[in-house]
Amino acid sequence: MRHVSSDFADIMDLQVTEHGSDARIVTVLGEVDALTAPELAAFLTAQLATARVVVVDLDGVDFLGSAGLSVLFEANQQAGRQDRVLRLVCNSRIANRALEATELKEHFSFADNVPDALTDSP
Amino acid sequence: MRHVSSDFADIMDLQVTEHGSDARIVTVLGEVDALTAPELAAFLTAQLATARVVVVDLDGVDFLGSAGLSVLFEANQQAGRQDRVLRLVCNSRIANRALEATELKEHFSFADNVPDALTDSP
Amino acid sequence: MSLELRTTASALVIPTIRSVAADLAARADFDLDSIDDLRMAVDDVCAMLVRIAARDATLSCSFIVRADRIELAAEIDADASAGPLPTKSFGWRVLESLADDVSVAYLPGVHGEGGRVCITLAKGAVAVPQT
Amino acid sequence: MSLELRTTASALVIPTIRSVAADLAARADFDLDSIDDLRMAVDDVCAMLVRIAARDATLSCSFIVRADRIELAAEIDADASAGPLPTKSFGWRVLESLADDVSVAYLPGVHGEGGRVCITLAKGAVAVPQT
Ligand SMILES: Nc1ncnc2c1ncn2[C@@H]1O[C@H](COP(=O)(O)OP(=O)(O)O)[C@@H](O)[C@H]1O
Ligand SMILES: Nc1ncnc2c1ncn2[C@@H]1O[C@H](COP(=O)(O)OP(=O)(O)O)[C@@H](O)[C@H]1O
Repeated sequence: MRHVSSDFADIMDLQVTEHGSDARIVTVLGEVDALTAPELAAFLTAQLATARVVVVDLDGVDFLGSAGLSVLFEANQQAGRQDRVLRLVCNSRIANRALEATELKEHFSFADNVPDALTDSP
Repeated sequence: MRHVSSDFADIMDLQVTEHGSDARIVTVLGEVDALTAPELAAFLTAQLATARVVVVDLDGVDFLGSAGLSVLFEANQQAGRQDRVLRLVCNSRIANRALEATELKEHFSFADNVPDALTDSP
Repeated sequence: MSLELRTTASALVIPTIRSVAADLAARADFDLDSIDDLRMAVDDVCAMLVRIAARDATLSCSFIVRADRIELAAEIDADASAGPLPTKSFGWRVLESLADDVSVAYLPGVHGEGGRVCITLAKGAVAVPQT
Repeated sequence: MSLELRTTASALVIPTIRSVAADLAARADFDLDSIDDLRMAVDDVCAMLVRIAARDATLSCSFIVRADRIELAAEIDADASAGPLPTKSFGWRVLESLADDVSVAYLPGVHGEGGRVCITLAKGAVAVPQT
């Protein structure tokens, strides 16, 4: 687990789990804002470079601001360009509202939970 | 249940349950501060006027400031003077810390839970 | 009810500012979606202003809590190298989708040549259903 | 890191101010007891100042977040009828048991005859075990 923090900062945790040779589950915990979004961007880019399916589990997200939405949006576009699958699991009310209120939801593919996200692979 | 609130305010809920003819359980929920403490004071005074044993359940308290501590302290003194029993149930970390940090804890009598508070009656 | 927050212009204080916004909205009985939207909008505004801040600038956020809405005016002294705010950016679009009546004003600079940049917005207490 | 809050002097804003204090302390990695103590101390300070406030006064709370402690200076223009703060009261004793280095200063009034009253306190990030 990597823990992004400083002496005075909000906190985001990123965890990655491998599932077979070509799938990764990225679990995002905490607050995704201008401070922590760059770390998420670098992390997702790295996973998309090595895995065919990347599941991003947002269930533990407490804040998702425009910096974080932008990172997810770009990762999704990168996945499309590189013939990868990016799938969101998003039962966090806050993350859901962020995607809905900004009308970004339609751009993403979703699964109800992580097992579904992995078995649904096309 | 009485719900103390205004258009822009913090919120305290007070509930009272009768237990036999001479015991009352007062459940305090939410924030007890300068805004809401007077309501708690009036409530406790009224219960102590009619019941011999008053159990104050603080488990649902989210904030307990000096105004609230003062009300509890005075109610406890009133109980002593009038030969009543005031007993606190206090498993809320925040309420516990308030009583401990101010060294007021030793002035009160406590029970682990409401049933104990009622059966322990001297 | 009015509340002004003046802070060091740093991304490190934004979490606290957005918490204040959410706290005000919750206590003013905003619905959950509107609280979230305001929190995100305030985050976005502060991040945009901190990014263009002059050295040692102070970020000022003035909230006014009205019966059915909260208004924010956020201001900063901009760095001389900062251009106008990117109102076609991803972040600005997000802001416009979250808040009502978003606007930006450029005022003559009090300190330095970057001028003073002010973003104002309003947010109603009840979320409009998404179409 | 510094943060100043300027608000309408009303008991209605105190919940928001104490939330800011707790938020700052939590993000500065204070332990849970110290966060609680600071929240209570700030509540107490604000309540005492609001009680003596002149009509239409502004309550100002300046927080400074240091590596291992948070300092607060809270100020208000007092009403002409207000006497000195009751430093022997229950509330003041509570304050002294919760915070370190509590002090009060009376400054010449800028507006009105009540003068300006300032309470300062500090709170360390780690709670001292109760004896
Ligand atoms: N509310 C929104 N906020 C930000 N981007 C959005 C929003 N809704 C949709 N988008 C998407 O953002 C993408 C980027 O838009 P584009 O016009 O290509 O670039 P830019 O936003 O940088 O001008 C578009 O594909 C658009 O669908
Ligand atoms: N930290 C504290 N804050 C407030 N009151 C306390 C504290 N610790 C103990 N007390 C109790 O407050 C009670 C009131 O004190 P007293 O000297 O009679 O009145 P006053 O506080 O109004 O001067 C005392 O019984 C004392 O034990």
